[in-house]
Amino acid sequence: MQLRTEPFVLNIGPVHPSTHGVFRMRATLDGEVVVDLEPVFGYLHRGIEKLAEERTYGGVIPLTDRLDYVASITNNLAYVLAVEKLAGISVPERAEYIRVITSEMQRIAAHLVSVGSFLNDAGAYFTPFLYMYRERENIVDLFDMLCGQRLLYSYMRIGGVSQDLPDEFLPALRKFIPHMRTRIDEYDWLLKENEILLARAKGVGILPRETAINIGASGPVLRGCGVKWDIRKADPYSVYDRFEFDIPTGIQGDCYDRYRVRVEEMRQSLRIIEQAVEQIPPGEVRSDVPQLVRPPAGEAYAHVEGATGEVGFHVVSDGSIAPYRCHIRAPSLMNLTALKDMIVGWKIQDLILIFGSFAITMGEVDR
Amino acid sequence: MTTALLASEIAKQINESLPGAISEVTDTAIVIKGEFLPDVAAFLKNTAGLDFDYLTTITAVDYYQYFEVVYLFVSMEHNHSLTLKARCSRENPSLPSLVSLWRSADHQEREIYDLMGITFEGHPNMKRIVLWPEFQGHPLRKDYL
Amino acid sequence: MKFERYGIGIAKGMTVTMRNLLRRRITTQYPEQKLTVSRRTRGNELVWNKEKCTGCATCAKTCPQGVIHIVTSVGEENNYNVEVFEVDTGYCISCGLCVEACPYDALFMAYAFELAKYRRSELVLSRDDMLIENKQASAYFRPEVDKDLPEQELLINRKE
Amino acid sequence: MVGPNITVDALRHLAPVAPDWPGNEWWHWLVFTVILIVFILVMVIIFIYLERRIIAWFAARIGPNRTGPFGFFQNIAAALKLLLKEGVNPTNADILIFWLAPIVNFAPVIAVFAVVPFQNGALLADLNVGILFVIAIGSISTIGVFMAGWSSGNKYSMLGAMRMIAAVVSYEIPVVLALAGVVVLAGSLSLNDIVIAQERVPFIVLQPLGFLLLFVGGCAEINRSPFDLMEADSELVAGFHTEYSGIKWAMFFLGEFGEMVVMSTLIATLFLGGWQGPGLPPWLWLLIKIFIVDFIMIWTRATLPRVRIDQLMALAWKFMFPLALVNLIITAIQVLAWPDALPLYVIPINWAITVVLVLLGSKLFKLGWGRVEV
Repeated sequence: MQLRTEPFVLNIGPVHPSTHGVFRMRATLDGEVVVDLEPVFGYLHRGIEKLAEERTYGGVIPLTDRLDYVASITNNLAYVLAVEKLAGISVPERAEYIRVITSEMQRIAAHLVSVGSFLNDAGAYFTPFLYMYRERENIVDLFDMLCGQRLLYSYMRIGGVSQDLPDEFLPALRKFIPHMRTRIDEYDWLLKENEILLARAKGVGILPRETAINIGASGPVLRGCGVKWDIRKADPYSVYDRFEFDIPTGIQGDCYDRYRVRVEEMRQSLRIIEQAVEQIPPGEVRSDVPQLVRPPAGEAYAHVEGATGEVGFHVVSDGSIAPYRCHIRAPSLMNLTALKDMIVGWKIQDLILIFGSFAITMGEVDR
Repeated sequence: MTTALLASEIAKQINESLPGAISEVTDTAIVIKGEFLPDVAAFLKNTAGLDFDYLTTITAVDYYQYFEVVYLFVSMEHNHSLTLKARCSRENPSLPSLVSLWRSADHQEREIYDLMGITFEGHPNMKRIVLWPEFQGHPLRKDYL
Repeated sequence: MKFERYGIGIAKGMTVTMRNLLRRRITTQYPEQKLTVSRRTRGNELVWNKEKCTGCATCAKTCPQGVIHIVTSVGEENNYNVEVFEVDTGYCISCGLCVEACPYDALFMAYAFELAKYRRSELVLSRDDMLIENKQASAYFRPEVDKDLPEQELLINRKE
Repeated sequence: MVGPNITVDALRHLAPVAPDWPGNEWWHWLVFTVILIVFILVMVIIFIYLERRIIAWFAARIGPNRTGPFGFFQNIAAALKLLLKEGVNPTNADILIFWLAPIVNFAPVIAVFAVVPFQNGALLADLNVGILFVIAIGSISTIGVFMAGWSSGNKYSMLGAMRMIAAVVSYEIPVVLALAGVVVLAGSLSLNDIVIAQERVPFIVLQPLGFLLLFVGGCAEINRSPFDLMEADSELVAGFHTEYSGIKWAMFFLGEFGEMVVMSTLIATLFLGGWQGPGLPPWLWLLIKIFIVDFIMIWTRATLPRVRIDQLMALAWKFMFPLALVNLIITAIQVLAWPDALPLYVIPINWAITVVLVLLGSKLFKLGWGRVEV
């Protein structure tokens, strides 16, 4: 005998503990199985691209903080690089090193949040999440020392960084590197080989390599599929070509691979910071740039490897003090393109897990 | 280092296989006619030696007289990039969609449609993405106040 | 797919949580215990040095939010008198660009963080609210203030 | 027969041993009912406090520490707050069932304690089918959960309730089989007799596999992490009680932790020797054992991620059910082979069998492929 069943629509979000902000998914379920999914964006749209057209080049920097708010520094850096490229401004050596150090610190901080919330989505009741936040606190402390805020740093400036490192900064950072190393190892003990996590995450939400490239995925999502593509290596900006580091890649592009790639990237970031701290030269941190930058008419695209992927700024100038057009390439938005393909057929619990493994930030998706 | 390919050389190649597609060649970018966009894009994607498999970003710029849509292609295999531009008029803002070639165009074209009001023909789901469906106007246009 | 390694991973994880159970907790019980914040704290208020200010209004021009309202009149010695200087901290995003822009080092961020008010109207600071004589300025972009402020308490320096 | 006599055949005790508590007086029922209700409410409050505090410690936090000494009155404050809150009835709710569900969920939890002994003979009703009573009454809570999920008119609640039914129906079987091993060893269904039978050796030593199965299955039945699929804060946003508020929600909360008290007590009674123990008074021993089990439950909750619903089912049917069956058979054979008393060397044999069975079971255990083609 066949019982009559019918699919039903479940709205996941916009206010839901696991949607990492205000994302909404209209999932059509057949029992526990997701048969259709429609992502709905726009609950956090603030029109940053339009706002940027109304501000001076320097005044856009605080706006870029609010894109991916768990990784403000890399957004700052991408924007600043685009304007520098457009206006032909060079940056002092020391500032370049500071940029590298801060963006790698930021990457660790952002990955800690991603990994923590991924494991939280997997159901490990807040423990890994809070461990990760405890370590992130160290980095946030350092950022606080550096630029006086804990989340929205606005630290980069066109032609350098806002201020030099305080005297206590480098000793504290040197102390932090070995501490973080041991802690990453400890957290690998916590859940890396956990049988339940393996059963939940391995083979779940596979993003095939070709699809990943085709949808324009970037960052850990792309590298989790086994594509060795990292802007820091492929198109080195700042002084990344002076450091030795590896690009960790996954094997088959499942949730577990994305999680592992993030953890390995934290280790590599520590390597970069270690080298940069050794090499950092003394000197100026900001080149002589006028208060109101007037780049010549033209356009420039600059990209950096942010925590979620390739953060790019396409800045068009008409020669005035404000950008004519400032387009933001949001990696999270692009990564979500294949969300439906990856989730359909899995259960609702996998939906949460797969979505969590993207580690999106809604500020960046909706802008 | 991702090398930006010389626009003039690529333009030459495009001209050979698709004569009449190019309307203008600048130092950094190739401007093509809108109706040739899918052909040129397919050419760029499938030609050996170019192999642009990664569509990094799509931007639309409002230049008052016309809209310009900027495509930035990257080839992961050869690590080179190319900027392609297509223009459309303000009266009839529409361009062919590239979703069938690169799915990364999906959300970006929807976003451009939403904020700039350019319709992409052939897009499977041409709806507003960040604004709500009843919204009037397209905010990123320069004449939107 | 199967359960791999017969529960060894689970056992490992249990040891880690147990180790953390015995570890010292880093939580600061806020109203009773307070951490010393960074010297460069960007408090959501501005501190103003009346003597140094020339009334050039660069800060108002730089402010991305446009929250600085400044009205000047021409004084006797061909200088500007600052008649009105108001900051609506309710809209301030604490970016610090005004402080950096000030060509005469007359503007400072505040070294304060307990700035909650009961009404929005109280968030608008008039010029007398911001005088440097009454408020501690932060060392943000003003390294000369550094020595007046206590050293930041870092988590990394705490005992485990 | 070699080796000392380590288990006591419970039948021996049926007639003579004088209970420590006058179980036949008329006031016994009254007094014990009051004691039990107070005991459960106090235990639930202690359990909630411990849960919040210990899980906070595991997660590098401090936990509630403001209200009263060490934050102990936090739960009382929370309970008062819940009592004063408005009870919201959703528009789509089936009001009668919606109101009944918390009661149906909570009442059986108290009823179960009627058969738990705190001392020799110190129990409300020394039923000769004690374990059956526990299982039968304990399962009624599930109906309350399903009533809640169904009547709320909320899809999340419905999903949570469906998962709950599926989990409880599946896990009842390995749990009962694991309990059957104990029953076979003790030779009685009465909890009091089972405790008396553990006079020399608690059954965890004799029945490690049974303990493991009961612990895991118990966690799944009372939806503790890693099997808390019915609540799943990160997925179903509290599952079946999403729509509940105020005192009705508090009833669910009480029921949930009451079930935890029941399960801890059951494990402590059946496997850790109940009130048996040297030195301290018997009821204190029982409490200590309950808290040890509770601590382990909190510890697993703090560490482990959640399993998926099909994995939950697979674990019950493909892993625990065969193991429980084998365990029961082996126990039965042992009891038949040594009908008077088990020799000492049974203990290492049983441990070895456990290790081999668990390894073999894990080796053979395959999860279904997670993706369904649609």
